[in-house]
Amino acid sequence: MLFKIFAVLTVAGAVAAMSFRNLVHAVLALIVSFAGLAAVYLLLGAQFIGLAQILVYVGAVAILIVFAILLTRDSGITSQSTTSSSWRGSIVVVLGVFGVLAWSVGHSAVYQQATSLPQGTSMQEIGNVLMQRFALPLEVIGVLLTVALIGAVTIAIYEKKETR
Amino acid sequence: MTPLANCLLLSALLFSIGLAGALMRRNAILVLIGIELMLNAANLNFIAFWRYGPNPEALTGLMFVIFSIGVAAAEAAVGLALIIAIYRHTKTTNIDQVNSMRG
Amino acid sequence: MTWIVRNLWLIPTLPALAAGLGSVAKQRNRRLAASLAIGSMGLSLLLSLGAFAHVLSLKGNGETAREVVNFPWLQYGGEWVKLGWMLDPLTALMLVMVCFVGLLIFIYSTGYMSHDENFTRFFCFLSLFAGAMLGVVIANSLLLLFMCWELVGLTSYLLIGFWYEKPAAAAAAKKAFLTTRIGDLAFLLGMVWLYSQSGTLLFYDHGAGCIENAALAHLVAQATGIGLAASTGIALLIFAGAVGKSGQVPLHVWLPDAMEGPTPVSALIHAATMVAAGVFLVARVYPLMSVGAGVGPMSSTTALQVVTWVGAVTAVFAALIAVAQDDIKRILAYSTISQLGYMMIGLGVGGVAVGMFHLITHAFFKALLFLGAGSVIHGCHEEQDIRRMGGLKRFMPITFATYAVGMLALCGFPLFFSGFWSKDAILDAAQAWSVSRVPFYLGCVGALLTAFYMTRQVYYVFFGESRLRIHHEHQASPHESPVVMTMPLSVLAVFAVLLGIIGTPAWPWFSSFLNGETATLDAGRFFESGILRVMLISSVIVFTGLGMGWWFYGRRPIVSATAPDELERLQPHIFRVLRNKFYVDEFYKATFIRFTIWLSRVSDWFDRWIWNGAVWSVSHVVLGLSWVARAADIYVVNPGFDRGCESVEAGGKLFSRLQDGRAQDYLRYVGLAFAGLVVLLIWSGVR
Amino acid sequence: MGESADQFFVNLLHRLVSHVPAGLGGVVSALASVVAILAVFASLFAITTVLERKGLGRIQNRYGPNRVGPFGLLQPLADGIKSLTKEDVVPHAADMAVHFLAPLLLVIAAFSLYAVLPVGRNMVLANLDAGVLFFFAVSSVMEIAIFMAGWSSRNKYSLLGAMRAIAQMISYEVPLILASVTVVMAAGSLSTVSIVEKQAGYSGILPHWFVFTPWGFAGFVLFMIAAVAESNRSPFDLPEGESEIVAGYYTEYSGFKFALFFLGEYIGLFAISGLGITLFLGGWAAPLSFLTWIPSYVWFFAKLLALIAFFIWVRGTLPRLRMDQLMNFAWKFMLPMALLNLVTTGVWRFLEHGALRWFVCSLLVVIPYVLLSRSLKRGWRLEKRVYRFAE
Repeated sequence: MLFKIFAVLTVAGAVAAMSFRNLVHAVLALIVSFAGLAAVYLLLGAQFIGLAQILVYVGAVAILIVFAILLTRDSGITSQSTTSSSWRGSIVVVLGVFGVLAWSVGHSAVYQQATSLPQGTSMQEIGNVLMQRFALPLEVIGVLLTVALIGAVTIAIYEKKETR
Repeated sequence: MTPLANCLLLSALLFSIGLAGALMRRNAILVLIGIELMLNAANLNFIAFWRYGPNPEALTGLMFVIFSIGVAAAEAAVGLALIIAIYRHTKTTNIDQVNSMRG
Repeated sequence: MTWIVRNLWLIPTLPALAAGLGSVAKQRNRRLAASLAIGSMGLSLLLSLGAFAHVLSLKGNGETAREVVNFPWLQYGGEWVKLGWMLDPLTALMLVMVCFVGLLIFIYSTGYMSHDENFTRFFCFLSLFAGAMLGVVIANSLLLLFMCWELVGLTSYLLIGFWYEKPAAAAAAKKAFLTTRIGDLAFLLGMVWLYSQSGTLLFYDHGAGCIENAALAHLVAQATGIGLAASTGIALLIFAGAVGKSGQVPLHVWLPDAMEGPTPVSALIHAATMVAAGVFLVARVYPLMSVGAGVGPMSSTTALQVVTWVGAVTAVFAALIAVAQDDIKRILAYSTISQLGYMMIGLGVGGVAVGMFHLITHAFFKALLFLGAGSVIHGCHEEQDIRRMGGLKRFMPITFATYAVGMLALCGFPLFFSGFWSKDAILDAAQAWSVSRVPFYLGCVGALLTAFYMTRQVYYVFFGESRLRIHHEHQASPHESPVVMTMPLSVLAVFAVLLGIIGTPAWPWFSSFLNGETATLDAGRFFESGILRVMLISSVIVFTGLGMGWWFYGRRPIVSATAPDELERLQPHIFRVLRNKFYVDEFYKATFIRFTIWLSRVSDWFDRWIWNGAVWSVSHVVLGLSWVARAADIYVVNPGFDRGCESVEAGGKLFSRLQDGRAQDYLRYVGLAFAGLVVLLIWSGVR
Repeated sequence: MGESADQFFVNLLHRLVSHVPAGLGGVVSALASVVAILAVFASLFAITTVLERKGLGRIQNRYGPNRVGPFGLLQPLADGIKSLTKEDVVPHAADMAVHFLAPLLLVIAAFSLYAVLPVGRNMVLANLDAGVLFFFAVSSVMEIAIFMAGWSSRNKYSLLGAMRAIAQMISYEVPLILASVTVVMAAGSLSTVSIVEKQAGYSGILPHWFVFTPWGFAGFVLFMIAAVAESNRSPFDLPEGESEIVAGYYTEYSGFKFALFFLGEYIGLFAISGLGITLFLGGWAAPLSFLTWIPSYVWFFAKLLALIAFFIWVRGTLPRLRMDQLMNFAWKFMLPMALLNLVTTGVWRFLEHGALRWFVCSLLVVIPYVLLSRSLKRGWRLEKRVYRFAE
């Protein structure tokens, strides 16, 4: 029941985010969708992931996008059509993708088996696994984020010579 | 429908919506948003399979999502920086007009 | 497994490290390079002494005390190639000897090379050599030994050719490298064979090593096509490597030429250590050599007989040549060769102890002689021709004294000099050899000749009038060398005398040390089994040699540099033969080298006429064909291809539409492809 | 006496739950707790407003509000009635929905922060396994609310204020979280309840609060600075700097929405102070071992009031920073300091008890502090004041 509610919320938010003309509204809808997804995670017992989802996506990514919007000054409603020139073909592609996905979900083996739900995992286990088995990936991610930070700054930095 | 199938359907839906946005919107930022949605769909799949998979104790799916969230953050940062840079050079975020790589 | 054994690898590593640092040092900071080399060598010496003390502490019981450390090096297929190092009396002795002599020679070099502008490079090479040599010594794996062996050869090449601007030096370096390579090839073959037979190259591996009883028994059992046991074949191949390295006949030709290198190099590499490496190798694989021998101390095997004969021949051969040489260093070089021959005899007839004892003593006094020669050369402004020296006794007394000590030790002057005891042990073993007495006689002849030519040399160099060529006016008269050069001389001289004590028949500490027994002092041994006789014989021989030398060169002081040699006046033909080293080089030139040249000529001719002609004709046929083809091209093919190209171009234009530079379109293709893939998967039944 | 008084409210809740049918028990208890939280902290907000105005008045050498009721204690009531009855003006160009949603989102987020704050022994609404994480996740929602407010008003002052606020909050969220992570490391748990229990012990009469360790002290200072910045209060009140941008993101808000914003601000302030208490000041634990007979919630609120007084004092004392100073301070001092503090905590964790540990960790805290503050001061020179004009 709860799952259905949040699922509907998520999908509605996503649809809205993809269809609003106004970018900021789109972002707000996106936030709703993210929040719904986080709720779904919590329902699935992934507490850490759910909270991390809110912290990262709502707290960081959404804000980032907002900044980008305001920096590119496109927040106002654009007069010309918001859809790209070749949207008809896109619809076909999208429908095709969704079709195959849904079909495969419907007909896959996992559809029949219904496993019992184990209890949600504790922070302790996550911490242990993260520090022992997945220590290396963790560090790699750290490096990646650092590089991304530097790279983003270098890309977006406002070159002086342009202003002169 | 089993809960797993529900989750998978939801993620499929999310993915398709994100794809639609990425394909049909002409604003680069919205394209990026679509991509973020697709990533989230993938995350949802991981979580679902971790939860209802054969052995949830391994936490593999969970870890995968943690890392993919990290990657998504990096991706968003770089992507938006790129968009800003593009905007600064060709005063637009309409990616229909950003096609200087055409063959 | 004490600390010293576990960290034995430090001993070769330190000089190697010094070499590495020296290689990056600037050319001008010579002090750094020298201190690096000497310091590392000193540390290695300390460690070696520690190792020596360790061995001393744990010996006494019957069998040889031996500790090994093995580690897997690399894996291919299912099996590990293992390397390792070992510490046993042999190793300990060699370690101390190499480090000690090396250290002294390093110190000496700081004086000798002080004017050279490539000082830094020199010390880099020297320390590299020291590291490699020590590696050879401690290696517990034939493979590791071989690596270090090759490294030693390389450094020897580098150092002989150190003054590469001198064409003679460059040529000598090349010659040394190639000649030793012949031996090394055989060595490699033997090693491979050994590996194929025993499956390991470790010497000692707690019973599993390749020269331990299990493997040896297997090797003896194996018989090759020509009837001799595999062990013999392998032993002979390995011995060929030793022959190459320590300049035995017929591969001795490189050693005299190697004297083109700086004198310290000659002292360190071509007298004390590297050339001894061959002997050391034979001693190391002695079990392999001696396996299959019947019972009894003096029974011998094929391998050992070969060793003995080669050694005997070399000893006399080289001594004969040495008699007629004029270059101070060449004389010493030939004497080195003959002494190495002696060591081989010792190994062949008397076992490890005898040979190694001579090796150690020889290392000291021959290094002493070479350094003395270097000092002389230094003093005489790079003059090397003994006929142009003379009367140096006055100018450089220390050099003279030490040189005399070295010379007497080399001749084996009775009782007071180490050379006497070591050589005496060899002769003693030789005359007791069961197979044949000939090596004994040859050895005696060699001893005689040794005494003779050394006397000759000393008379030429130090007595009589100074015949030094005066190049220009303000050239100083010969002068004594600085203390940094004379100090090592003195130290070496002391050892050249004292070392004899540890190997007298009365107190055979040396052999018992190697065999792991405790030596006891017993003067009665002198009177056993003709030892006294041999001692008398050799003493007589020595005195005869000295006497002859005095008779020929001492009675009347040599006055002019151009006057013919006394012997030459007596026997011009023989002397010419000797002076020209039995025409060995010419022989090689006339046979091998000419054959090679002829072969190259032949192949060249083939190239020119047979193959070239064939190619030429073929090419012309092809040319003819190509004319036809060209015509066909122009009138038939091209138009068709033009059409084709145009259509392809059109197609390209068509497809280039796909790449319209819009990310979204690309993404669309991706999506389509994805959908298609999933459909395909489902359709092909992948669940 | 102590035990029963301590658990008074808990028992009350249990009795209440025992009367309702079993199925609804959880819901009812949750509702009751929520209502209690709302009531308590709303009234605390009311008290705080008057306290702040009076305190500031004293600092600025004037009487605060002293007309309504005895000593003006009923002032907040009057304010509430006023703001309820005022006309709610919405700019014509404003984005209605967003403009309306912003204050609600802010207040909801602010109140939901309390779900994980243990205000007393066994007195926490949701003992989440990842309580601290929850706190930060929800507090990051407040930024969105502020942005909505600033953007939807279609007013450049509002937008500027919102941007300032977001930039500032993001910048100071980093040291805030890092400072808290030290405690998480030391306690080995993300759950607020267990963190407080870790600090509840005593050695002699002294408590095991984390603030009484080198890294804990540094962390607490960092935390408080960041908390002031997070709640957009002076000296970090650039977002609503009246003198520069009229009132920042709530320029265009009036009447009850404005009141909601005000409420949200203060509730957020209380919440973050509560977190600071929970992490560093031992939560509801008594400061001295012989004072444990006093109920735990009393201690919690005592500490809370102390911190509020501190905030008021700071606000009355310090002048407002400039934007670049703010950012420099965040990135060049707070962030490195917090990172080093993290390292210090690790060292503390793995050294054995004793004086050595104290010595090393104190050095690890003090030396970076000195160096960083000197480097931050570089370029400051005291000289005749120059006026810069915005161009």
